[in-house]
Amino acid sequence: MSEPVMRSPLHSFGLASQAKPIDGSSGVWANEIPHIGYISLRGDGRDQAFVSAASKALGIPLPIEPCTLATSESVKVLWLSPDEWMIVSAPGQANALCSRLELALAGVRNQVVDNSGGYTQIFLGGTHALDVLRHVSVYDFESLQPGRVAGTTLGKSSVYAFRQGNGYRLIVRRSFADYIWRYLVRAANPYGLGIADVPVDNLVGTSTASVNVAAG
Amino acid sequence: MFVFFCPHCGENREEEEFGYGGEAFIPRPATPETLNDDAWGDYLFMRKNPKGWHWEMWSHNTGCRKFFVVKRNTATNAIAGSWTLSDGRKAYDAEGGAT
Amino acid sequence: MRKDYSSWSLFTKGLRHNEGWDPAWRSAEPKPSYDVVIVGAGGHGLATAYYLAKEHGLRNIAVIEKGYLGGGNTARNTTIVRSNYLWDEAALLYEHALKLWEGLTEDLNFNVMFSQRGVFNLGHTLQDMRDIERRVNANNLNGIDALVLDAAEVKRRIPILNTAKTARYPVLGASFQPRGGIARHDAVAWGFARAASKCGVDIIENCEVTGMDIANGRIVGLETTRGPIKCERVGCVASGHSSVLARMAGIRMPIESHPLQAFVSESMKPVLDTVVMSNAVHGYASQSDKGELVIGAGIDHYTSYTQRGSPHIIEHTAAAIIELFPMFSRVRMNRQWGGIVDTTPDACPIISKTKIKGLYFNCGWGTGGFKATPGSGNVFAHTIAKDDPHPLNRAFDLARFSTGHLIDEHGAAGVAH
Amino acid sequence: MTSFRVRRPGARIDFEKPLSFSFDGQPYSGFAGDTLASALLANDVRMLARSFKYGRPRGIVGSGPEEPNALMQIEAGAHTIPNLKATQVELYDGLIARRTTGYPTLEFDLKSIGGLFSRFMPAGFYYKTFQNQKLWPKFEHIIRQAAGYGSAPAEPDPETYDHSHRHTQVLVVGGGASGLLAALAAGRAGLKVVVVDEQKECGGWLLSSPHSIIGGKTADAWLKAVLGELQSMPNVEVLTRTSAFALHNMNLVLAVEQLQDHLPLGARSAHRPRQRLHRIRAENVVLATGAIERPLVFGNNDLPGIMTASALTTYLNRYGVAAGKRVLLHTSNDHVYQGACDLVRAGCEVVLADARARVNPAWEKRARAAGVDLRLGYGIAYARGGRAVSGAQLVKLDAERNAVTGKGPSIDCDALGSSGGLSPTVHLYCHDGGRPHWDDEKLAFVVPATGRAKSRIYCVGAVTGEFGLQQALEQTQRTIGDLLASLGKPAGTTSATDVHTDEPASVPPRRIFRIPDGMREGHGKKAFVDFQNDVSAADIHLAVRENYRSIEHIKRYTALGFGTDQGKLSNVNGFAIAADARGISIPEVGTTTYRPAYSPVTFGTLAGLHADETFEPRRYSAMHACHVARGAEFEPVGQWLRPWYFPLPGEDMHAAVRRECLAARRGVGIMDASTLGKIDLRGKDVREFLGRVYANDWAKLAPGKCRYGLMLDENGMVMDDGVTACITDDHFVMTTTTGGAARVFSWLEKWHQTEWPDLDVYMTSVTDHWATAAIVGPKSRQTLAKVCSDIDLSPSAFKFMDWRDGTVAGVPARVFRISFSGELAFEVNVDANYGHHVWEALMDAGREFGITPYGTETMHVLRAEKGFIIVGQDTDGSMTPLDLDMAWAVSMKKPFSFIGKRSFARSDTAGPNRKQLVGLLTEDPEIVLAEGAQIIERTDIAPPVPMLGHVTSSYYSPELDRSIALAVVRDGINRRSDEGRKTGRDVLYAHAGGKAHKVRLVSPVFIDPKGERQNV
Repeated sequence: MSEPVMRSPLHSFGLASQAKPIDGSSGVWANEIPHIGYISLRGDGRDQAFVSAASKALGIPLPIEPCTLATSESVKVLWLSPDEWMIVSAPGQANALCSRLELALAGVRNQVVDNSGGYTQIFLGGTHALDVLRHVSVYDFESLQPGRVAGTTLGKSSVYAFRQGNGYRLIVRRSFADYIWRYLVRAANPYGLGIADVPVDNLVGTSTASVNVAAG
Repeated sequence: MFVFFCPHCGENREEEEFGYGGEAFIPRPATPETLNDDAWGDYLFMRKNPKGWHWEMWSHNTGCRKFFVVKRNTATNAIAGSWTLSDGRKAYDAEGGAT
Repeated sequence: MRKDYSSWSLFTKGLRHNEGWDPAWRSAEPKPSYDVVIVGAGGHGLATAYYLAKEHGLRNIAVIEKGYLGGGNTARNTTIVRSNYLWDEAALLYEHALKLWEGLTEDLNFNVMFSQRGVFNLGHTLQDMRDIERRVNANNLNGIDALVLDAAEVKRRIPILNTAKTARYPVLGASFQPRGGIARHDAVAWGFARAASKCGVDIIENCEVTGMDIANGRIVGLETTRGPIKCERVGCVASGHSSVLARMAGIRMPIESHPLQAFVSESMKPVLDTVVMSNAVHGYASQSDKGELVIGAGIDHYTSYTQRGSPHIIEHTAAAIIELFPMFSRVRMNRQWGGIVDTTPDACPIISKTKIKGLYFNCGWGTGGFKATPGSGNVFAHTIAKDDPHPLNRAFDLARFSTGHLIDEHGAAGVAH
Repeated sequence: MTSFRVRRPGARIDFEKPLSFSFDGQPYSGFAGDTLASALLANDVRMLARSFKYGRPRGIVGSGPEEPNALMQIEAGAHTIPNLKATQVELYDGLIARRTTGYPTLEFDLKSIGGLFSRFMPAGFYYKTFQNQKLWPKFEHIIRQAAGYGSAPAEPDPETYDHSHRHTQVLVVGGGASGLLAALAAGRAGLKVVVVDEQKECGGWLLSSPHSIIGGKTADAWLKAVLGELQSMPNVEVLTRTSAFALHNMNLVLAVEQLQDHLPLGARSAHRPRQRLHRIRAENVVLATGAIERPLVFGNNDLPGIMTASALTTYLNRYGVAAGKRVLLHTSNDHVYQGACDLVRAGCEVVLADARARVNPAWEKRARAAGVDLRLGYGIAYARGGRAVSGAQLVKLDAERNAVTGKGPSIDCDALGSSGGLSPTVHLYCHDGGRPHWDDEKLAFVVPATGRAKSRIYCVGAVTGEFGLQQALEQTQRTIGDLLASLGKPAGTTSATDVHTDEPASVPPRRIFRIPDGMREGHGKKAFVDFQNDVSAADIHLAVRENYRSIEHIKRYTALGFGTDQGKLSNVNGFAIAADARGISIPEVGTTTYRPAYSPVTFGTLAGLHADETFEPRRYSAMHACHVARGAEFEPVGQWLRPWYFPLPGEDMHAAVRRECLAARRGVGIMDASTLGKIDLRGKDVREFLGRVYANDWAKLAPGKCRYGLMLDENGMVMDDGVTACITDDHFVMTTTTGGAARVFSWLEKWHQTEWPDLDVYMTSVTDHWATAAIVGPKSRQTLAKVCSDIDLSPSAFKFMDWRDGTVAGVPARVFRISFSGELAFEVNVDANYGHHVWEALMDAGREFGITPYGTETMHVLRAEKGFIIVGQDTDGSMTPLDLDMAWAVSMKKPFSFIGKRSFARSDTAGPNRKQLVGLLTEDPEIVLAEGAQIIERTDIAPPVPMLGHVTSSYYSPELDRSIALAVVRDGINRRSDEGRKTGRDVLYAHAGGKAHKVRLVSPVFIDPKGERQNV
């Protein structure tokens, strides 16, 4: 029996093999950042017991300010609603993190769900990234500040978006990823789309070390 | 094309992010079996549908996925405000529950 | 009725610089009292008055209208006429209307330009095709013309239709009703107004109902912006404003009023000689005699009385039309508008007596009222004249919302446009 | 030749860049900067259209979006565009244009024969004739052939479109003098500003009037300075070739930007969209939409060569084309005087007939000094000419009443321009429910100078009725000052001297629209109001006589203002003539409703990126590539694309499904079940919650167990179904139908949030997280055992309706022992990232057992053989669980009155003779009934034939080697009972496509009625 191999939602586009360092040759740069852990956390943001237990398990304060996100070495925590957060982590850590959260939250009203297979992430950068976002979403991305997250539309699907570095990160549902990628490609057509070597961040770094990944 | 203030996200957002949730404050009868067919039918199907101010629900579908209350004028498209469900109930009751 | 309108009269009056034409209808001042007052001078209301006078011999009738006659949904729809509904109750009612349509121009001596160019309801999924098969078989057993066509036959009859298998919603086939078609919407209101007026019906425009006088559970009169009017019976045919009227009588209605939008293209040479409807992609189109593509959009989900909807609905419909007809991408929208449609939980109308004696409602036609115009007026006139429903509208009473006897056209995937 | 080129200072024509183009197959030349209209005029092409109804010769009337006649078919083949107005088509080298009217030729139009009998074709004549319903299709065919302008392309669109969602503090619509001044002030105040202008460069009327002086600068210099400053501001963006065509609720303005149409076909970029829809949400909208000159209405006013006076001036000053050598101008106001002087300076002979006996002395002096032949107190009774105007007959007008007092001279001319005053472009202001008001001094429907402050819509310049340049700019300064003040910004960044002009103060225009000809309306020469729809003044009078008195009736009866020019030239004249005909004032007549689009906009632009493969989302499971590799045919189910069947080479669907079915019944099959909706529920009240939203009971479901549930709507009808597993006492996982997933999830959230927030329940969709492979058949256990060693798969340890956590193919998995086929089956759920791996591993594991992938068709057959319903196929929103003979899935004893329960007790729902689910067997086992066949009792009666129900599912069962079907039939359960069989009530007919087949009602469970196979 072959070793388990992960395949990301955009695997069939073969993006990894097309990737190159970002330069001035394209107005827009994008790529999938595959194989990241996603945990859905539910609980009452007004319940101090919940917030402190969750914060402790996560190692950073749970963001309770609407539409904000918190980042640490190992996780990003996105506020999605007054009782919902998305925790972005390395996939190898998602399981352990789930257990840690469940343990910490015992006795407090909560839900912890490993949703790692349900999402993928798209990097969008380049000088015309904002133009592309204007094409694909009704949200006022010009006003999106670092440290904030927007749950909004992307074409006829939805997205959680935030800024990171010089670009944007779009978290999209797995089954819509094909549609969303094609939609972004179409929107980026006027500016030229390059497949980017995404700057490796801590989450991706650990991910590739711990699991087998199908070649792009 | 509406812009709604989502009381949970604390931001103005475009209509495309939302879904219409219908007339607000139609509580489900506590003991349906004690109602006659007319009263049950009224709960199921009869709606105020006013021409004027309407208390209604919207759901922030692509955002926080929460239902909330909007007071909107169906004759002019004006919006008087939006509230969480519980705050909306208070505002509605403060008006005497009238539309 | 004397046939005032003919080629001969056009000739003789043309010789006299067209100065000899009479008013198409008489604008009346409200009298103090009427036997029957119809509220709402749209197609349905005017038809009701016409048939009350013509078939039931009533003479002291008024139709009152808050704006100009035929200015509501009669003037705002996409003019499709068909009768291929699923459920017996709906199919027989609409077929009654379709039969009246077929003689309407001659009956009214007014060309309503009823064009029986056929109506296609496209099927894009296997379930669509099951529903089409079910509906067509039901239609045939109800004596209504309908057939199931496969994709190749649909393509043969509508060559410009995109039937590629790779389409997002591939066309698997269609139902087709040859006797369906379109008509000139304004002409229907004017034709009925003229015919009713000739029968002595008072047509009173700019007269809005502001209250209802009800005594001992019986309607005795109306308050209007042009004074009180006494009457024995009142038929409300006010489409989107039905809830507003019902409220005046203390009646709750299972109705929500939604914006429904439509648009037309610029006038073009003939390119589409039939009517194409698709539920799956949410679009339907025909080409008017003037050459404009007439396109119906989806319904806005929220309630509104503004006659304006949200633009993303129109945008989606344009995309749907391009999906069906890729060559229309470069065609231009000339004008868009909205109406207020009165929707019911089962997508079927209410043609009913009420708990108030002498007060009747004809409403809830949702997106499908225009095609029923003559039939609706005909059975409503019967209901008012006899104080008892016509067999064809007996099932469309308000009681069904208590008994559970809904006639669920949209639940049954019937094309409720 | 009568038209000629003039090199006017300030003209926007590059005489160094000649361009060639063709019209109706004839080659012509023009210059860079031309529009198609200006180039055609320069080539002396006068008649370029025939009228809609009467086939009358028509030429160019306007110079912009108001043009009613010059509708062109541009280019050919896939790139062709119908109905572009020649006045808006920027000329490029190689442009191909064709007429859209005139059959068989422009010179000889068949409709013009009808035109000879036009007196018998008044407004609405078709309502009065063609009344034979049988003959109507023939008449209609002729009418249709005669109608219409250009032709739709015959091919799909080779170009693309997109949308851009913009959010700005200030949107300025219109880049004329007022709009630019407004943008400058807002930009200097630091606000985020977007300016849109429909033309290729900003300037508006200033482009036609380059000698105007603003603040001591020429218009040209002023424009350069202002635009330069705007361009230097990072907070200001100016979009040209961008036409705002709609204003929606809460200041959403839609504008379409032309990105390619002005380029030769060969120069267009495949990377650029052809057009872009800007959806601009603006905190403040500044409407600087200007005004459009309307013509005067007189006899034969539609002859080619007759234009608006402003169009004549625009062609001269902006495009360097004098439309004639001998020009007759006719006016009721001051606006034409500068143009008259300009025409004389360009070398034209100019006669100016002013309907006013006393005119503005300043202008009179200037005009006479320039050499204009001024005739005061005259009107044009009618124009003369055939294919083009050759002259006009003047009449002396009464100084007060609009009546003829005597004959005037006959003037020869080769071009005629008229001005009936300016009509503000109020469209956008009115799209959102606003109404303009009549200004009886300015003779115009204007918008309030204060705009609609509550909505933060501000109006500046000519749209408010400030027609003088200086007054317009002063009003703009005031209004923008108010806007800035309301935002707490300082106002005074531009001063009064900045906007000083050299224009004489204007005097009031004369209130005249229809020039009297001394005859009763309808007796003289046709005087057109709406050129595009051939609506004459007499038509409006006729409509009023026939009691079409409301302006909406007049519009609809005559078609006034219904054209692609949206009545920009005709509406106000129409309203005024209607007022005269009715003997009431213009404000009493009112206006028709202004609706989007201000200018026509392509469907492609509206659709934007929602075209082709991105028309709508298409969802794929994590195993999709596995199915593609195995040659699956696919079926769209909701948004998903699911494998339908897996044909081997040479197989049709029937053969493939037969093979797949038998594999699942006798060996092992495998199906992708990933698309089912999956919801993770957590909390101590989940059991209670499930009990409320499902018809059946959940109180006793133990951890490790699963249960099937029916979900009802409050009307008592089945809306969804699925299996829910109890993970722990406070943790459950629910599955839903594929198509119902999103609806169910938001349905549950709505109940929880609005009715039962006190219940301790959290729900999260995990549909996308889990990839699911169902392995089905007697050999499924052996197959699974090969890749799963940590779950005891033995029948005693892992029972039917159990679930277990374990490892499958090296991946953590949750395995359900549930079955939608009646066979021994396991559903393996894994993190979707491993879906592909696990599917392939299972295929490898099952190879020795002949594992066979199957799709939705085989799934349907297998479940129908067992009588399992599919919600949406065997139900239609009118079926209760009892109708489905599924009372076992309803618990009437639960303390909480679950959703839908009360509705069962209603008189009709509880009544007899409801349609109920049954099985059907045809007499002939080879006949597979049509799904959708209607069930009838008798075949010997004429319609309407009573129908008892219909066939919901129908297949050929390979296992039984005969056809089977499911149906819903009135009183079906009684009919198929022993009692029913005895009385023969179980025998009915299934009718489809005109044929009826005898059928027998049976149990819907065709195979293994005791359910033994799934329990092995």
